[in-house]
Amino acid sequence: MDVIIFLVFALIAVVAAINVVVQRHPISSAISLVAVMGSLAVLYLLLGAEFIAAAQVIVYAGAIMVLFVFVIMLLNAGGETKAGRSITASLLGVPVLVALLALLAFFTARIYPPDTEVRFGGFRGGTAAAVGRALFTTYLLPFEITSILILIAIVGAIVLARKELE
Amino acid sequence: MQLWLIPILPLAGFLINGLFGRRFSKGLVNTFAIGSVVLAFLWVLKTLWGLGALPGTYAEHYFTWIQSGALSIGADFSVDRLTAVMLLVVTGIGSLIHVYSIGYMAHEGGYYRFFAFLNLFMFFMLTLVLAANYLVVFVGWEGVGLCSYLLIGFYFDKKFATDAGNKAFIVNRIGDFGFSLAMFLIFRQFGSFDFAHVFAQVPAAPVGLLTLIGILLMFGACGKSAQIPLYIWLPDAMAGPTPVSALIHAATMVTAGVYMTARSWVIYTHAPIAMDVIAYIGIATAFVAATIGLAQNDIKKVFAYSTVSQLGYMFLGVGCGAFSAGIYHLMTHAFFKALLFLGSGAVIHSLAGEQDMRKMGGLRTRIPWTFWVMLCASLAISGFPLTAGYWSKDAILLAAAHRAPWLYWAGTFTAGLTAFYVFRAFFMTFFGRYRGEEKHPHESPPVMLAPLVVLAALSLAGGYLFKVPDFLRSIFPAAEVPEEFSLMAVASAAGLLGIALAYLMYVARPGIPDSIASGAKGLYALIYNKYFVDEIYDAAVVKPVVNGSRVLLWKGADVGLIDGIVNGIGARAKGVGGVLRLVQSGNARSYATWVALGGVLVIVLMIAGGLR
Amino acid sequence: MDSFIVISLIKIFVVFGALMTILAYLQWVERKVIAHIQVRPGPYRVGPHGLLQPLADVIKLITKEDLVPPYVNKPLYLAAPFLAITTALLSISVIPFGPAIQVAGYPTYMQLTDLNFGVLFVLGVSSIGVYGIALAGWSSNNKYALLGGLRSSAQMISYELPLSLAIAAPLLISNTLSLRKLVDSQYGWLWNWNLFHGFQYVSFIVFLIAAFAETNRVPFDLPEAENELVAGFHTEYSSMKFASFFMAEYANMITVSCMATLLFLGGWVAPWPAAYGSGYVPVAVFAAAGLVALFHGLHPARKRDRYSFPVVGVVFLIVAAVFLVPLTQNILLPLFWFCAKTGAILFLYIWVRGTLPRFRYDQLMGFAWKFLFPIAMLNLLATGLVIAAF
Amino acid sequence: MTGHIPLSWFLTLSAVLFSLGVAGFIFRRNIITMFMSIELILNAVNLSFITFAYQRQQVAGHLFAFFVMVVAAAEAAVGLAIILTVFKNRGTLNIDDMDSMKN
Repeated sequence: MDVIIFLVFALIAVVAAINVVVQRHPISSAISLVAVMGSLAVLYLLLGAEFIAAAQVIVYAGAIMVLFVFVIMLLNAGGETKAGRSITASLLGVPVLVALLALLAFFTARIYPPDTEVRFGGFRGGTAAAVGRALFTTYLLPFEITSILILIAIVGAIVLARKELE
Repeated sequence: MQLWLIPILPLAGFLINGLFGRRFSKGLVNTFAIGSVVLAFLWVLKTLWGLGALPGTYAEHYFTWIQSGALSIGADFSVDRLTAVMLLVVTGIGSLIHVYSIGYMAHEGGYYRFFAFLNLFMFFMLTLVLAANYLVVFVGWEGVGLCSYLLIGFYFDKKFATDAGNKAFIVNRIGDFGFSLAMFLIFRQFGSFDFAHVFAQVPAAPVGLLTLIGILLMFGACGKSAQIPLYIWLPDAMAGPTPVSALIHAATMVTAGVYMTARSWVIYTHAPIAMDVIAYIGIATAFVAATIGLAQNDIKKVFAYSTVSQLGYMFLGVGCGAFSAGIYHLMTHAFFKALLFLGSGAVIHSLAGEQDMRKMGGLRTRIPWTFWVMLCASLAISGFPLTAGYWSKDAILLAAAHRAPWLYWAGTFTAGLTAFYVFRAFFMTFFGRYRGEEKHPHESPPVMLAPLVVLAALSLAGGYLFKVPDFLRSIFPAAEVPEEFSLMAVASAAGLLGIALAYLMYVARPGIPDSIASGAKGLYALIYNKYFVDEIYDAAVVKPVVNGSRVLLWKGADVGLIDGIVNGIGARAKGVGGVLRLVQSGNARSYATWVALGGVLVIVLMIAGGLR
Repeated sequence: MDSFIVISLIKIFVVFGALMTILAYLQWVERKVIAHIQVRPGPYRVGPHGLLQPLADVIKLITKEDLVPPYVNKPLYLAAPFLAITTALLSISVIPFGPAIQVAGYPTYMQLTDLNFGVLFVLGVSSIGVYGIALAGWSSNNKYALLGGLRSSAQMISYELPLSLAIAAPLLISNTLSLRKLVDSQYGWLWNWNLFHGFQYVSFIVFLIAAFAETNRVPFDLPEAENELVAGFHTEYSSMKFASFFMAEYANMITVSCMATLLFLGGWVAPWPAAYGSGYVPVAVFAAAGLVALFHGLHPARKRDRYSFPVVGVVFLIVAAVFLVPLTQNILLPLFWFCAKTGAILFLYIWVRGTLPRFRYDQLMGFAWKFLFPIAMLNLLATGLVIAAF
Repeated sequence: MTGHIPLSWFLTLSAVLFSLGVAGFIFRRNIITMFMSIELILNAVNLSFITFAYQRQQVAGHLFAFFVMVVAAAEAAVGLAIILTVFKNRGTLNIDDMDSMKN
């Protein structure tokens, strides 16, 4: 059952991720990315990270990606134009990517032998209570700093996006 | 006892006024500036009250400031009787001058800036006085120098003021060089900067080294306390506002050198040659400055040279082993010299900024309060019997007589000169016919007069009320000499003679000075031009340094060598960059590809280096 | 395990069927209530009192031509209504309607699934719901639709913040994310409900206002402001696709009302303990209704009332009797209270729609960011402080 | 019925998604799509974090993922504002047209 769930959602994630890359119009990419995020949320649940799964859906899919969709709709700029001038990217891109994937896979295979296994319910430390407790004790300082970061981001976004005052 | 509170209060005043004073009303600035200093004064009183008779040294350690190998320097404060005298003088006179400044600075720009700097000065001065080791003294020492520079150049839109500030700062640096060398030697010999630690080991130290340390310390003191050969900055420092002249350049900062030498008395008592040097420098300065003072026409310049001269007296006392007499004179001098400056400030204030005595005269009836307080101060500085100056000056002259008769006679002669030039200034200002342009000289406001009256009372009675030598007897070695009435009488007589002569020349027979000046033209010109010392320094020191810097350092080393190296590096970098520029296509996707390639390389290196 | 699947399937069918019926009849109720507010009869022709009107509507919508306009982005155009209705119905799956019960010897919950982070699930699913509207607006390739979609996505993002913050306050009090435990913490008397917990009525009001905006209802129905934007994001939709949006809106209303009930009004809990006779309230209500109907049947105003009213009265009395049977009582009593509370909030929705005018768009956004959000924030802060203090 | 999944599958999935993200970033020219590729990369990394959290049975990995999300949110806000401004000034979203640093 776990394996089936994993395979189904991993497949969705990979297909959707490919779709993100190959779709010509950004809105299709955005929707595919939402699909990736949704399936990842399921995988998070499988790994016992229920709070993160919920946050993934609410924050990533529900807020960040909505923002993307919103901007895409607002600009309504249409599909991608073919005006590529990057010789480096076209020459080096594919080999580099293949190498990257191969190396990462090699790494994973070397470090994590197949006997380490995941089953649903194998980790129960990912509840909202556990995450919250860690967040407000051990990681209080980073947490507070991120609040400042967010504030800065808000101010920055407003300054960037507002109309110039004469 | 929370000694730290004493300097911190003015610092708080400085921070508040310095940061927010621009938006404050003058009343608010006054509240913080004066309130902080008065509170510091009260805290000093409370502390001293709490410490009682203060037989020894009371020390407080706050934190270790510098810890490096064998070197361990704490932020330490300590109080003994010497410090107590200095604390009372600094905070007491400081409070009075702050109050006076309300009236004096009322119509000046940069009001909050003035008070902020004044508070900062108080902080550093109190740090200097409270310090329990040489390095903390040095912090205060440099800090008061900085504040002196800032306040001399307070009217920064006037070139002579900024020049005077620079001069004071640079000349002080020369003295600080000596002080620094002395500190290096102290650390090398004693392995510590703490007073208690150093002084305990002094008897075992070689005399030659102690002499060197003593002379170098004295060199530092020469800079700060305006002694020959570094006295030239002090007269120029009168470019600052008059309260600054009174507080920093008469009552407190310039006496820091005296305080420091007195504080280091253990070193000096073991280095008699250094003592002699101090005494000779002191008497020479006292005499030379007094003679220059004879011919000055600017009222503040007269008192500036008078300050130099009086500081010379203090060093004479210290050099003769009468440390307590030096401190005694330091205190009384703080009373009457502050009063002289503040009084002259009141005169200047009443004449709308006129400083030339030739344009004064006859002010006795127009500004009577100022007249009376100035009379008190003039009598005190002249050593008129029973005034403050009489006691302290006689204490010094007695010590000098004990040391060497010629020192006594030179000192007495200088005392006569002092009385003469001070009363010359006094008579030129208050007697005779009014020669000025300002139509309506007016009396100063009460807020200025009140501190004057307090200081006048202190100038008259302060010497008798506060018998500093008795108070300090437990600290300094018994260099007591029996009071010889004849010597005291002669010294007082010299003062009275000087006053009489001044009366004769400037009130009774006003023609005499001109005839003397024309009779002894060369001598007069020499004195009037301050022995051409500034010009000599300019030719001997400043010009060679400037020219050397220009030709050798700028054209030679800087342009040729350093710029050559820098430009060479730049040219190489440009060459390499020209090749690398091809990578910088300005295309974000290319950059991304390079980043990805870098990531791949990192992973390859990790694998090549072996996992884990 | 097998019985679990069977029971779950049964529950799914029951809940889905009931939900669909309620959706259809909510429509009818709304039209009726608004009609009565405006002093007119409302649907009256199809069936008695228009009771068969929903069925007629469904038939109409199914049989209409399903247009796909040219120049639309076809995949997204087709996906949008699907997404909207799916997310709307998905939330229901974690909403509990009653306590643990025994059905034919099998213990189960009156709930499809009990997630211990049910509140987060509902929030997450509802935040996905924005895509349905946004994509519908964009893919229609129509400027009115696009503007409607833009407006609604901006509105929904904006109001999601005060909504979440308002939810957080009762969660703090109940100290759980599970909807079931949330209700468990509110058992007992009326004042144990989160609504009456100190100043939590502030959260409740903020929640209701934000919920109105989230569901695009009056006075926040800017996305479909017909006098400016034709029909908003679903301008280009017809037939069942239109019906999907329509159903999604009503399903969202029901979800939000259920959430309000669970979070603030104690869910299926009666206002006072059963020991004090709260179990006889539905009996009394239904019996009273039945007696009134019977009375009117005995004194008919019209001819047909002589037969119809007694029938209705008898039905009500039977229902009242069913509430007295211990076996069914366990199931029906919680359901009664849950439906009563949810129904009250739904009625509020309709009432507001019949009463209030529409906001202007800048007022709408300003209201969310400059008023509602700070209030919710302060309320959460105060709640946290109070809880930390006691 | 309950088969176990090798841990490395999750990590491999993460690697694949990561590489796809990099590919999107390198090969796409639309600045918004590139931005979304970054989000994809971040998601891949988050999956790794969660997987490691499972392996080590510690909640710390979840917190890293949480912080990544927070940073991603901030980044999206600022990034999209920049994109809006760029589009307003240049009228294009093509990254290859944005090379004013070259000259």
